[in-house]
Amino acid sequence: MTATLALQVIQPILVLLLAPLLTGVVRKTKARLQRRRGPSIVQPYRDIIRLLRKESVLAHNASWLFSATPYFVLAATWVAATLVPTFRFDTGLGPAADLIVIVGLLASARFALALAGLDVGTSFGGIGASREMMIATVAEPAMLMLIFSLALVAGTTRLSDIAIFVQSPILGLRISLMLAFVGFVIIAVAENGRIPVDNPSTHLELTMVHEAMVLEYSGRHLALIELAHSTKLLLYVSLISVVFFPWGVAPVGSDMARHGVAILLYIAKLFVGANLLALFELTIAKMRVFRVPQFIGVALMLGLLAALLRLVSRSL
Amino acid sequence: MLVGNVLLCVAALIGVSCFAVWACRRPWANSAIYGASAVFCAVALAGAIAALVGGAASTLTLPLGLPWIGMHFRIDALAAVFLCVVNLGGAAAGVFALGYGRHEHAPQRVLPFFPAFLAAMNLVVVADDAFAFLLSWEFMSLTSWALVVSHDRSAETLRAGLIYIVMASFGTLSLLLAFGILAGPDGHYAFSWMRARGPNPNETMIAMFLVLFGAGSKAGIFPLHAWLPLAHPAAPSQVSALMSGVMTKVAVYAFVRIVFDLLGPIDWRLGMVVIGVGAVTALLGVLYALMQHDLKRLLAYHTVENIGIIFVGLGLALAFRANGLTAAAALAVTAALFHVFNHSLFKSLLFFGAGAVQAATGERDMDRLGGLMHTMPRTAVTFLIGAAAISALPPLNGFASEWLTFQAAFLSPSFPQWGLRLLTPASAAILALSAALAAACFVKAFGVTFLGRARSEAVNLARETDKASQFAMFALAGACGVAGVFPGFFTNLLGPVAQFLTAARIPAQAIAAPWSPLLPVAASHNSYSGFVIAGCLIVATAVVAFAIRLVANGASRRGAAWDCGYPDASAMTQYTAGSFAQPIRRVFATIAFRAREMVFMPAPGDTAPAEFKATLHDPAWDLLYTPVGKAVGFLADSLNRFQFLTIRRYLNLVFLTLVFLLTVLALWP
Amino acid sequence: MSAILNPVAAVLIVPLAAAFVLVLIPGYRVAAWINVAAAFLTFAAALALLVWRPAAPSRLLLVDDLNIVFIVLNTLVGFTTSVFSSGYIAHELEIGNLKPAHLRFYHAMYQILMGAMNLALLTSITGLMWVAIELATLTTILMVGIYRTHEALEAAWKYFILGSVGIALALFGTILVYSVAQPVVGNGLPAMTWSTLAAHAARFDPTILNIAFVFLLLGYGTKAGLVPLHAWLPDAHAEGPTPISAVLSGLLLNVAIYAILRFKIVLAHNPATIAPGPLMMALGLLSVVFAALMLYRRRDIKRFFAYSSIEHMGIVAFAFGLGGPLANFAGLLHMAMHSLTKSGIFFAVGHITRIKNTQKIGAITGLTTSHPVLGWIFVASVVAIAGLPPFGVFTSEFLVVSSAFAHRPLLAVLLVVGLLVSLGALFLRLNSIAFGEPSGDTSPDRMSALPMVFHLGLVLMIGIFIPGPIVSWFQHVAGLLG
Amino acid sequence: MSTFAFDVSHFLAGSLVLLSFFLLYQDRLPPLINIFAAQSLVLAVSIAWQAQTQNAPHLLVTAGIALCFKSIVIPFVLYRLIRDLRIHRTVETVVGIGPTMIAGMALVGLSMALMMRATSGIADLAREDLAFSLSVILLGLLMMVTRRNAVSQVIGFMSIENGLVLAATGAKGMPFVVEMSVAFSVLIALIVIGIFLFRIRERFDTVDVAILDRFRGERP
Repeated sequence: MTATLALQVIQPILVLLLAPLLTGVVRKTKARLQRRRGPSIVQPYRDIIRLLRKESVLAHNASWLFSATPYFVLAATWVAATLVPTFRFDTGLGPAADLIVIVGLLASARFALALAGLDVGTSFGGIGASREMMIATVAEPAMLMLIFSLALVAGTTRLSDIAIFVQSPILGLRISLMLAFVGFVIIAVAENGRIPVDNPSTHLELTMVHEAMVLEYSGRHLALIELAHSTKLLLYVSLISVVFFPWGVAPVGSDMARHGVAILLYIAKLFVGANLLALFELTIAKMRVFRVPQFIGVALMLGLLAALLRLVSRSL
Repeated sequence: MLVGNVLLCVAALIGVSCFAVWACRRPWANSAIYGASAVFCAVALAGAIAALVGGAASTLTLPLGLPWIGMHFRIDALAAVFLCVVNLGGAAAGVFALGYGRHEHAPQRVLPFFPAFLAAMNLVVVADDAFAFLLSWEFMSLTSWALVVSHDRSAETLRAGLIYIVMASFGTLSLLLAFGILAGPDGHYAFSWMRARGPNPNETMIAMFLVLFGAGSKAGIFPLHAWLPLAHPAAPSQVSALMSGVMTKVAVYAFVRIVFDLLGPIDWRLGMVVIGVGAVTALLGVLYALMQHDLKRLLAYHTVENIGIIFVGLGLALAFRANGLTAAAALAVTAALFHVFNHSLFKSLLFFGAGAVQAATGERDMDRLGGLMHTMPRTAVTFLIGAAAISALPPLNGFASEWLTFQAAFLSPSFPQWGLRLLTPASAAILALSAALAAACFVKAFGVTFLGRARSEAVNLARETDKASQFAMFALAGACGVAGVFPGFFTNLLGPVAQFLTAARIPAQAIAAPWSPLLPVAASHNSYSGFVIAGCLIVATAVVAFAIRLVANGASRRGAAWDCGYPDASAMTQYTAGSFAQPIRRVFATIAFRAREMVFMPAPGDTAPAEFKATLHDPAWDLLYTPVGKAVGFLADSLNRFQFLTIRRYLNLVFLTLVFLLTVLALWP
Repeated sequence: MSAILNPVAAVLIVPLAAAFVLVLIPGYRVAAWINVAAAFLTFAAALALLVWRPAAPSRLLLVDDLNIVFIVLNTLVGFTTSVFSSGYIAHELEIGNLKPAHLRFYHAMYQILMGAMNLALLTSITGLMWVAIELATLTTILMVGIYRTHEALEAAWKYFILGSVGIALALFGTILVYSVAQPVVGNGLPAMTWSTLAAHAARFDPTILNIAFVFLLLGYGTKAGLVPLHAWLPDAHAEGPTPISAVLSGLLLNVAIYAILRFKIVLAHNPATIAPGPLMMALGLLSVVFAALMLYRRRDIKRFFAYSSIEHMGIVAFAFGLGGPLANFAGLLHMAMHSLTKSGIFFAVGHITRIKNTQKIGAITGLTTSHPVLGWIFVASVVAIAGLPPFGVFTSEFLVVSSAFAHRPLLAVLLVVGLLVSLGALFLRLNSIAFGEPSGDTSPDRMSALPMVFHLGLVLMIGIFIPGPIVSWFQHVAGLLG
Repeated sequence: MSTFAFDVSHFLAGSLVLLSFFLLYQDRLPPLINIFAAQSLVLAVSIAWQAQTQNAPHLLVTAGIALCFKSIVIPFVLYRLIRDLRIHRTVETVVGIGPTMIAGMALVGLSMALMMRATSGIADLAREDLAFSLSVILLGLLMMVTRRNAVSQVIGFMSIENGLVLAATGAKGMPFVVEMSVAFSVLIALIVIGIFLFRIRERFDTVDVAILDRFRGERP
């Protein structure tokens, strides 16, 4: 009982703790692939700690919404990340939420962040908020279509059930799942503001999306936002890994040793995911903002196609 | 006699209305009339809840109307649910107007009609024969028309009123024709008779389309929505809230009552039509809304979107029911009705907020607002909650009902028909798209209105709205929260309705333990617990805040905005409603509304300002209303010559008619 | 003496006696009072007929369920119009539109018109009815021209010529009916009496009966203002004194419809004839759609409502043409409701044109602001005539449309389109007249709203609650109409 | 009824139709009036014959009216009208005489076709009479709508009345015939007086030349 409780508590903390590391790994790999030395993989932790020590500068015009948003954004992202099974299927919160709820929580976070972008009343905040919402309008239906296709395969939208289903031997190689996988990757790239949709490391005015939104943040607020950002990336990587590569996740009722193995496997998966992401980002150039919908539209099409193919195959 | 109690409330409301004719100019009239309206609505609400919990249908026949049938009234579970929606909205609007109504310049044009409007909506829901139904239906249109034209000095308002009343009558006449079919040649107008009549596929199909036109024009399905964004904003805000939040729901009630209850079995293809219409309505509704910069018009268009969502749910229910999938049908209908309830809450709330803003600043144009968060903080909070709820964000109620709709859509593989299997995922995607667009739309609405810096002087002079209005807004915001956190409680209440409409109900949810999740389909494990999610969010926020307080530098300093180093930008450089929507306009509206942007740059050296112009074409107007209007105008012009003929030509008409008729007689076999 | 006490006779004698007295009385105030009193006495006599139906004093007269509906309605509206007219005409005198001699003539003519219409309704003889209707037409022609303006004379002339041709057609129809009945029932009056005609109609020659009906439909249809025979109606309404417009719309059109109905009953007894229903439905539908479209280009407020009368007569003709107990009931109800509402509207329009001193729709705005009582009464009346609840016109239109759709869906759809188009026009004009910035004279007006409120009240009552006796009575009549 | 009586009635009614055709054919006013007088005269004879065969002396009153009023007084008044108002002596027609005649033929054909379908229950004489009077009425209407000239339109109307009277007297024992014919004569008298009073020179439509250019009814 206490063990279960401990595992319940470990999961959210682990998620939060690993998130900056994942970002660090991505950055490091990218740098190495670009033949740079790059910052240490713990650099994100250092950044966050430094930001936390600094005072926060608020614009004259900023309202309470502006300072409250970082807390809410981190909380919402964190809860969403906790809902994704990482190293064990029984997350405790499983029955409370399915994949749609996770999407909804992320949408809440985005909603708050976009409002915060508009709060100070600068044109950059507006640019960021407006573009972010535009991208979301394409990404969300795409995500839902993908969820739909998963639900068609697995008969449920509950993540742990999907993962267990994928893990089970009755599943052969499903074309729908492959399409969904590609779609999920595209969504993950778009939602996390990675290249080619957005460049997380640029502050070039006209190309910013996410960074423009949070331009006015500083100090502890910025730290929270950075942490939330990393957590979101982690969330997507874990999501993809648990849905498409659920092997090694500890089943319900496993002992502590099995859980330890599962945690290590999970970290390994994150590591692989981070490397692949870095590789992907390097091989592609950033797009113009108005081409992004077409890019994400591919995910939507894949989702639809996956759903349709699934419908066809079931009827055969 | 529950129905008797409700009818007494209706009678009392009509009495208040008559009293208002006499009293409307007295200083105390505002409080008295609105207070009384709110009280009677609350009483009727209590009656409706009693009926919902009590279960048994209650009927009453009064010797009014057409004496040989009388006026039948009935409260069953379905009516009770909608009575709750109507009276909750009515009571809230009454309380809101206690304060807001004092801003009214011409109370004598509003006060007498407000209670009558409420009474009419109640009557529609309890009516149990075609005559009583249409009488109250059209009376509802009429009273709301009077409220729409209450600010009669503006030509735009009058135009809105005209279009509204014509469309309303179009709807009424469509319903009248539908009832003409259902009543049969002998005129059996009682609903009980219509229920008992045998099925007839052809008649059912025609009637279904007529009802879709009739109820749909009132609810605002595309392309019959054209009156809605004109009329809703034109009325005073408490009325806008009622029209958008409640009256459209009465239209949904009409659709459900006739199509689900009276028409009998319905072909699955018709369900497909409803799903398609709903999906198109949802998508176009929210796109329209995104293009607006008038706050109330934006909200009105947004009603169109939500009606689309509700109709998708109803269409799914029809399709499931036609295939005998009663459990799935129950889920879809529960989702749709739950969304009806939720939408009435947050749409009323948002219109109250818009009204408060309008009363405080005199502005409805978002491009002249901004920064109201500072001057009207409480209104801002409630509006924010409403905006989040309508954007379907967890853990609020909008998310709960959309989640249920998605769950219903996920059951589409059980359809035997190909068309439905393909259409349902597509419409689910459209629903997701419109939900995302809705979020964008409300980021825009809230952000441009309440956040940023003031764009006009009026904003700086604005003061927080009065206590009564605040109470109404906070109550509705609280209700949004409660319905989001405890959705199981509400779906349980909807159980009898689903049972009545689809002969099945979703599994009863355990509401004794608040954390137990909503589990609509036993077979799949899909579940959602608003309570747990809300709790997690609160705990997580608290943990984060506590941790930050513990470890971080808590100092804050106020400074100039950074803005990448541009100092002292004018408030005019902020993103406006139009610029916020620009990316979405480019992505979506280029196809839907043929949106075009043109930039006129002066030649180098020329000091003339550059000009930017965005044009939109409304497909409903371009393809439907304008041609119809032109056709009527053309015919009127052509026939108008008959006013100016000479006597000889008039005689000629008589002569030709005579000869024609005689020839017909001569050729008669 | 007993003849006077007999309400049947009273309904006829009182107006004619009053007309005789009114010719002799010079003072217009007294004349107006006598006019009201006579109209009231006639109405009282008609009401008495409801409860006590004595034997007709002559076999030329007849009281049955069908015509008593019309008589009560006729005398009622005649009475309220006389009340309205007493206030209205005095004003015309003040501003010099009319001279006292005109008024003498006017009041006498008013009573003759009432008497003639009552005779047309009460008589049991086809020929006498024709004479009575001709008399009523002639008096209204004279009254339409009473202002002696060019427009008024022209309207009267148009009315005269078209009315005369209509009357000629109706006469030929009457003669045809006689000559077809004469071989069966024998020479003389029986061949012109409703009851004998109906009783023996089955043995009449169907071909000639058909021709007769065509002539009667067109002849009396001219009086009823059915399109394309309507041309006199809008001008006559627009140029005559407003009380006469009210009487024309409210009563004379009904009398013409009554005449058509009587002959329709005769035809209904002969199965070999063509069904008269389709003809009436066609003309009715044409009237509805045509008048609805004509409403859009009207600039004169009285002509506007005259076209609305054409539309409603179209609905009535359509309903009676449709037949069946439900549609006939609806037709009767609609006719009654239209009479009450439309005359009420003309009362309001009379006040409006008097206050604003113009009949141009464009020049009248903001009435609810400048004259709230009159303005809102006007709004309510227009709402009622547009067929919106809770007024009685809604009830009758509800029945007409729903029963029409059950029998003839396509025609019902056409009818609905016509109704919708006309509603659009009504509200388009209502918007500009009743709302917006007030124009013209905004000084408060001394006027009696009582006749208008009375009419509206009746229409409202019928819309919500139709008293049982009226229903059973109407239902019986609807049954008679077959 | 004897064959002879029948033939006479038939002949007289037929001549009425023939005279109606003459009216249609005539394109000058004075002869038009003369022909109308002749038609009224024939009508009077026909009524008198009916009075004799039907044994209905009251019909003689109608015959007298037809004779005095329509074949003497009215033509006289119309002549004066033409002279006083200086009306053109030619009749303006809407369509040519030829087409009008063809239309008239068609109308007579129509009325015959209609009446001949009546087979039973009506006396032959009455049937023939009705067919002829229907023709006269239709021809009168045709004249009213194809003539632009007020006087010829009045004559058209009066020939309609002739047809009516023919029908009324042909129907055996019809009551109120006299009353109706008197009432109708009043109507005609009023029309003629109206033309005089309103000084209608050319057309029915305008009451006075002064308002020729006004918008009818819809005053802007």
